[in-house]
Amino acid sequence: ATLDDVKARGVLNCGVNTGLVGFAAPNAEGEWEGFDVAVCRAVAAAVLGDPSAVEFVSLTGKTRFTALASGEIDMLSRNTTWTFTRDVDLKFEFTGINYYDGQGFIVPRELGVSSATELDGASICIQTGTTTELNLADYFRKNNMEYDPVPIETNAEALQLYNEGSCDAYTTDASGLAASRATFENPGDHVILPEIISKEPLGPLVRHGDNEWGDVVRWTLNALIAAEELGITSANIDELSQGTNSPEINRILGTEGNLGEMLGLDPDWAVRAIKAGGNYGEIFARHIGESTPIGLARGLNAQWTEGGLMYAPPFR
Amino acid sequence: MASVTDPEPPRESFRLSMLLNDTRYRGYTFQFIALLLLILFMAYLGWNLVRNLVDQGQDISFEFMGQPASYDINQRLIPYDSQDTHLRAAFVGVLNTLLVAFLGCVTATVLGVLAGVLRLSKNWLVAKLMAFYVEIFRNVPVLIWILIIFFVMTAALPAPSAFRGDDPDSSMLFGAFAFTNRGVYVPRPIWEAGSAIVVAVFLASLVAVFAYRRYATKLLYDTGRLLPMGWPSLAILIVPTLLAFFALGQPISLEYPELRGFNFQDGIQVRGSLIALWFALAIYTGAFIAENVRAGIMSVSHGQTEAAAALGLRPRRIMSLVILPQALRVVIPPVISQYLNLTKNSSLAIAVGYMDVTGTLGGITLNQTGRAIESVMLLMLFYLVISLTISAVMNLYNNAVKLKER
Amino acid sequence: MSDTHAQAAQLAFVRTETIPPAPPPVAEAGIVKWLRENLFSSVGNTLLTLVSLWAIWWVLSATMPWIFNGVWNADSLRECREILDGATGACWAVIRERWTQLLFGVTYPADSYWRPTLAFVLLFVALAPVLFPKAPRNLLPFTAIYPFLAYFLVWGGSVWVPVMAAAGFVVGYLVFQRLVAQSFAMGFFGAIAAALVFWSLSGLVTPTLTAIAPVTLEAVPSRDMGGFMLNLILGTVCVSLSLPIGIALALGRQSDMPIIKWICVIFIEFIRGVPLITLLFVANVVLAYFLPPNSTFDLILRVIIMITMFASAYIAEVVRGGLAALPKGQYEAAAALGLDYPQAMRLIILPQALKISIPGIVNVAVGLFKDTTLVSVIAMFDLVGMIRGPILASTEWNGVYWELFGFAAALFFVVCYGISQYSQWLERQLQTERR
Amino acid sequence: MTEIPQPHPENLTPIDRSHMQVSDEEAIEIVGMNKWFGQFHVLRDIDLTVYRGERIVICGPSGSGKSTLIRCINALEEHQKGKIVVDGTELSSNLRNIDTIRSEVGMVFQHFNLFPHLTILENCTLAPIWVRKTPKKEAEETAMHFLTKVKIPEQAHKYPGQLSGGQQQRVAIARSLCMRPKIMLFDEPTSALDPEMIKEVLDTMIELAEEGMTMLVVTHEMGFARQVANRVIFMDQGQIVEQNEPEAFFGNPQNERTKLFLSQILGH
Amino acid sequence: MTEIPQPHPENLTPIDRSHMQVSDEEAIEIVGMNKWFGQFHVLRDIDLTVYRGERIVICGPSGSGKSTLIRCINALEEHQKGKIVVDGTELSSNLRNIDTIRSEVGMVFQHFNLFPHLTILENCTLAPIWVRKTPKKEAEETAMHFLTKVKIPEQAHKYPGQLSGGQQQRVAIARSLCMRPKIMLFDEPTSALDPEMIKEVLDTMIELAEEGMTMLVVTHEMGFARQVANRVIFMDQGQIVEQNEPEAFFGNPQNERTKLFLSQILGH
Ligand SMILES: Nc1ncnc2c1ncn2[C@@H]1O[C@H](COP(=O)(O)OP(=O)(O)OP(=O)(O)O)[C@@H](O)[C@H]1O
Ligand SMILES: Nc1ncnc2c1ncn2[C@@H]1O[C@H](COP(=O)(O)OP(=O)(O)OP(=O)(O)O)[C@@H](O)[C@H]1O
Ligand SMILES: [Mg+2]
Ligand SMILES: [Mg+2]
Repeated sequence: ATLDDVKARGVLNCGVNTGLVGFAAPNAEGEWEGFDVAVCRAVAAAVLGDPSAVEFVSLTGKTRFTALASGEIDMLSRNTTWTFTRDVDLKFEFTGINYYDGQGFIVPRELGVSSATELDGASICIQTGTTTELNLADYFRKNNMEYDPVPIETNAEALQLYNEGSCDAYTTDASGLAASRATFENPGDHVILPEIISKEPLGPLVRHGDNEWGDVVRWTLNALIAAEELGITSANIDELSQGTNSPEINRILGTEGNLGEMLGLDPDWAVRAIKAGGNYGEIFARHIGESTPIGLARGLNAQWTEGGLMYAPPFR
Repeated sequence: MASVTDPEPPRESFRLSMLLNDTRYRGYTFQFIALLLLILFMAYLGWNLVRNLVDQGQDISFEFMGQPASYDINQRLIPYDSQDTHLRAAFVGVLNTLLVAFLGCVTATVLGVLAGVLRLSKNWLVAKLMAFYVEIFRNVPVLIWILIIFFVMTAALPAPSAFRGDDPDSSMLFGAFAFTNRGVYVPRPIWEAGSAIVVAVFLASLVAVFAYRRYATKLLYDTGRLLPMGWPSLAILIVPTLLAFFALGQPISLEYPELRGFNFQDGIQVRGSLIALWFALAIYTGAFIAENVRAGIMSVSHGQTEAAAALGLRPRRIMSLVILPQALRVVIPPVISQYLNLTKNSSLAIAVGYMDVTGTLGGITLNQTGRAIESVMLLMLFYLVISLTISAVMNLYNNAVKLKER
Repeated sequence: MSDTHAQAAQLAFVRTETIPPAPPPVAEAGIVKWLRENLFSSVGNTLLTLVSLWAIWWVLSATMPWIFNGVWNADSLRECREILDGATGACWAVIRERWTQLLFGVTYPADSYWRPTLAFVLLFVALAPVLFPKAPRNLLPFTAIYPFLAYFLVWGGSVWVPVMAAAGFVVGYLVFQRLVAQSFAMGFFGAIAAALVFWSLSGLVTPTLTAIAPVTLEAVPSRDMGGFMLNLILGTVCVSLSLPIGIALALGRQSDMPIIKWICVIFIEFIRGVPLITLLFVANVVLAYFLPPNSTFDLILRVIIMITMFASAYIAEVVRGGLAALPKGQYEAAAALGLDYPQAMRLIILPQALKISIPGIVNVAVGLFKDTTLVSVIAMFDLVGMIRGPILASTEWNGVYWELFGFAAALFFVVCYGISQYSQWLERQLQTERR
Repeated sequence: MTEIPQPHPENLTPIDRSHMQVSDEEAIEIVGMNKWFGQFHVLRDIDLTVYRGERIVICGPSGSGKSTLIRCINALEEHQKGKIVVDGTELSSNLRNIDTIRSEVGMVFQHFNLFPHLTILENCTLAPIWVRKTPKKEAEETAMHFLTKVKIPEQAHKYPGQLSGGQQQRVAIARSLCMRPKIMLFDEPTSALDPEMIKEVLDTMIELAEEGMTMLVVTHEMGFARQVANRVIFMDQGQIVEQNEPEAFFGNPQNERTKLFLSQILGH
Repeated sequence: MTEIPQPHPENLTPIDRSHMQVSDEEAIEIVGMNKWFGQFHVLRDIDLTVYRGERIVICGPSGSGKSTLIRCINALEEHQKGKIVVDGTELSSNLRNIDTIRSEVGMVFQHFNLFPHLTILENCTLAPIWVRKTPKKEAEETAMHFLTKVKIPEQAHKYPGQLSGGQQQRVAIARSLCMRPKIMLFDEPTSALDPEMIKEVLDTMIELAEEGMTMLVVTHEMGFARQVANRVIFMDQGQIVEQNEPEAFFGNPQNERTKLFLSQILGH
């Protein structure tokens, strides 16, 4: 079983993007960081007790599924859209959603375009090997418009083309657009169009058929989300893990019940996961939130209590 | 000498111990062992494959090729839209591969021959310059060249928006060619009634040029009179076509590209990715071809030139009658394998988003369907067919021109 | 007849004193003559010269200010632009800042950079006796040790792993020496068996040895190799591994046993018929299906397998050329002296055939080394992958193309041009030797 | 044209025939041997018995199968019909027999075929060490002995490429001798040599003959044949057309083809 | 060693000297000619007059400048000092003069230099058609005539690679003759040939001599020299050291170097 393999190996092999600032990219010191990376670290902390016991495997759109299927990686946390065929036909198991995304467009302000419906005849840069290609084809087909797809391998190169005017618009997940705009010389010169042309629920995934391991990843993610809902933060977690009068917090933090044991982990698993990078909200804020250059609002990714879709199932 | 009716060499009866000791049967023993090992190895791989597929609940099937591809391809030589099948998408890619390979080979040949010949020039500067070109391009990976040329184009050429407005930053060359960082837009010919005749005349004059050249040679052979070749050929090629063109009221006109909406419309767009790939491959391969050409010319021994000179032939005739025919035999086989390399290198199209077969079948299709084994297998099959075809052609050529020996 | 004699007799002539050699008549000498002969010998030539001069000027005038006006101290492209303030100039700062990443990748531990560097320097020492006929012979043992040393330096871990690996080879060799007297096949397979047994046993003792004598360097997983170092590793490892395989394939292809011959031919032609990139796809997305379930070969290992297969097919063709170039008399003389096939191959044919093939092999190596950049397409961070991935994706350096690719091109040029110059030198050397 | 010019042996070193006795033991026996190259019948019904101590010269026009004949004797070519017995061992496709025969029979080629990557000494010790399993030291002593015999001990540490053709051919002879063969085959040993060097090689061969070595020599050096051979064989079209002792062979050839050949070869 | 062995011309086809008359018209006149390769003085003060109908054999040690001398005569090499007049035309760097001279002078090389991509017939007609502008039909007739003369008309449609060396050299002679030259130069025409083939080429050359062709032949075939030449020239170190008629030259060489050379060349 994967869980045993990981424990025996002492290192979690986690597949991530080859470089998408905010989500997964090595920094100048060569350490991986980002929103997707934090999920890997949380799982590593939960299972192995060490958030740095992760071997990051950078994967392209093409290689990610084979890497997972063949066992090269234990989990994939690489802004991968949860779709029917990936789940059913490719035999993977999505263990939750860590970011509700949707595909959008960015255009230079000077073009004077304010809606995606005005893009008839435009050249559109697109990172090849993702669902965005299919959504784009569907959207233009549905709206009876022409376009000129300019496929390109990496995000960085697509942005370069967009900046040089080789294409009129760039399309990718809205989160990516925001992240990219942050790197522009004059972010204000570019607008993200209001249309979101697809649903892109992104989440970590594991191989089909190994439910124990799937549960570990799923509930680690849920623990991060629930932690935010219940007010557990990296600042107060040490204090809370002494025991509180909220049964659910106690159950999560292992002072009550034996949830950890059920997962095949020790009682402290969630404490370590949350300590690794904070709760969901903290992770969001640190890597992609409004105070970062990426500057994403919570939007759909707010807790359900605040009108968003983040809704962790109960720990009981 | 020996009559064919001589008895066939007789055979000897077989004993088991001969399997190891007898020169005639040892071979069979080794081959049997080798075959056995190979079969075992293959079986091992196959068995792993089956187990892996079962473990992952997958199978091998090519059905996905019949399903809608649902992605768009920007350069299509045959009609295609996102509702067509993956098979058709793959085919669009195949044609794009062949297109860039063809363009690349032609350009590389021109560059290579030029550089190869000039490198042997007596002009020191030119020879050094060509040596510089050859060395620079041979010694840097082609992938880097593709990327450099691609980014040079996107960075150095203006975007179409620069052509907009009353006082644009850029303007079209002759009002007909637009060089943009999305590619080059050139006029498209429009064939009206009568254009077929012009084309026919042109083809006829092509034939006429060959006929004239044959006639000139024949005249030399018959009477010893040598007609000029160059100018008359050119005249025969151009003049009748021009006459027909104007006589029929200019039936072929050009549709100029024009900036409408986001892009230039009408005309033909030669995409930037195609140009980058095409030029990078051509310049890179051209450097290799230049070396082949140089080696070919140098392979003709000096004695041949001397013998021809001693017979009184002039340098130009020595070149065309003695050196070139011999050098070509040496040059053509390696040049053909350079063509093969170029075709294989065109699979790097993926680096600049040119939608060749590696980009469609081996790229988006593979990605969207997750059918890795099947896609990669088909992809390899395609390249294998291409290279086997090219080698077959090369063998035919080699056999055709092989110098007759004893 | 008589008149013939008479005339010839008239012409009879004997020279008694020799004429001493004289210096040639002084034609116009010096630079003027050289210029006239080499640059301006005819109208066409003069024209060509002028066009060339113009082309050179054009290229230099475009690039030189850019290169020499470059900015070396800045933290981002934006800063570069501010410093340049509209003037043309390169932003070399990116190279200065990402220098180590370009060379070693992002994840190689910074305090261990000296290890691959040392391994690289030692590579030359190890190669010298192979590549330069005049290099001191007593370096050869070092060449034999080098692979293990380099492994230890680059990958680190316990020194006992490479030591045991090397010891396995020594054991194999000793067994071979012992058994080869009886028959080559016996020696060969006996050696392999002995080495395998030794290795499996040593797997048990290595941890103990490490515990007793813990000579270790920080272990670096293959995945952390990157940058130009990755290109070099892939290039040298794959070429050296492909040599024996290529030789075996070449011998197989020359064999007169049809089945063996056809196995080799099909393998060689198949590999040569497909682009390397498809083989890399195989390494990347297909190979895992053909390995036992749950065996985790990491990507770099799979890539090494495929590139090695690729290189061995090409090397096989080169070696085949070398074998074919040997006169048949060498085979016959060996046979007539009573040497058997393995002896003849090992002692007579291969030493000569390989020597002839060295320039060809070097050319394959250069080609292969250039092709290692293709691994960037399957998301490995080699030099090109580093540039296209982390560096260009970073906020600071998004948009610095010329400098980075120019740097990569220069790096490759230096190495490849150096090697190809060497190979040409060697070819000349061999030519004079053959004479 | 019919009057046959005589070979001139006078330029060769005078020869001492005292050791050159022919015993009546058979060294080589060839019976009804036939060989084909594909459909081409190269050797037809060859019958030949060579006694120990014999010096046989084989001549004949180009393509007549001389080389093929002697190459069959040490199994460099396979024959398809008939029997070849060398020193009591019958040549079959059995590897063991082939090995035995090859270690009894030395061969010297037209183009020397020295191993250019080994020194002269290594050339000579290679086979003794690897085939005969002689210790290296001993092999080197033997090698020096034979190199001295062919008069080039001082070249032992040079490479073949540094020697003249004549010297190379003498090394080739020494190399063969190092295996201590009972029979020596020579395939046109002097025809690739410059005229100045032919003599030194022939002298070496003569010396060998004087010591009683059994020799089969394909050569066109008729002076040598006359002086050394005790039998001259003339081949044409794959057959032995005429054989006789040299006096008779040169003085009074019987066959028309022999006459024609002799007149051509002794010509210019 | 000082006694010089004699060349044996008897094996060559007996020769009819009736046509071989030397006129006193000058075919070639070389006066004070000098040539350098870079700093190396290859030819020193060469004075040589060749009369129409003369057959001159040039011999001398390797590197003595024989080839260079005859290559200067048809401007394959440029000389730097002195005068060469061929058939009344002085060799200068004037292209027209070079053309005139080359069409009067035929040359046969050591390595034949036939054009391997053309048939024998095409080899022979190439120059007549493109240089002399002879109609093809006529050129082919001439070619067949000369091919018949060198006794290989039946090979006309084969390629050079399919012929033996001797045949190739005869084709090379025929090819030169097709341009109907007045003077023929031969540069060691037989030294790349197997012994059996030398005779056929020499016979062809003898026939040519009998017809009165002016010939300059660099060769070491002393039998040929003796039989055909009316003058033998010995060169050494770029100088003409001795020249004489063959009887005298072989019978009584004057110069020490000539003697040494002759004893070596006529040796074994
Ligand atoms: N390997 C081979 N395959 C086919 N034919 C061959 C082979 N070797 C030789 N022959 C042919 O067999 C015939 C006899 O050849 P062989 O070499 O024995 O002649 P030879 O008498 O030694 O001639 P030479 O004096 O030229 O050496 C020739 O016609 C030759 O073409
Ligand atoms: N192209 C050249 N450049 C420089 N030196 C040359 C050239 N050709 C010949 N030589 C030198 O000139 C000298 C005379 O050469 P040449 O070929 O005329 O001699 P040869 O008498 O014909 O000798 P051989 O009998 O070997 O043909 C030799 O020392 C040779 O090395
Ligand atoms: Mg022979
Ligand atoms: Mg010469």
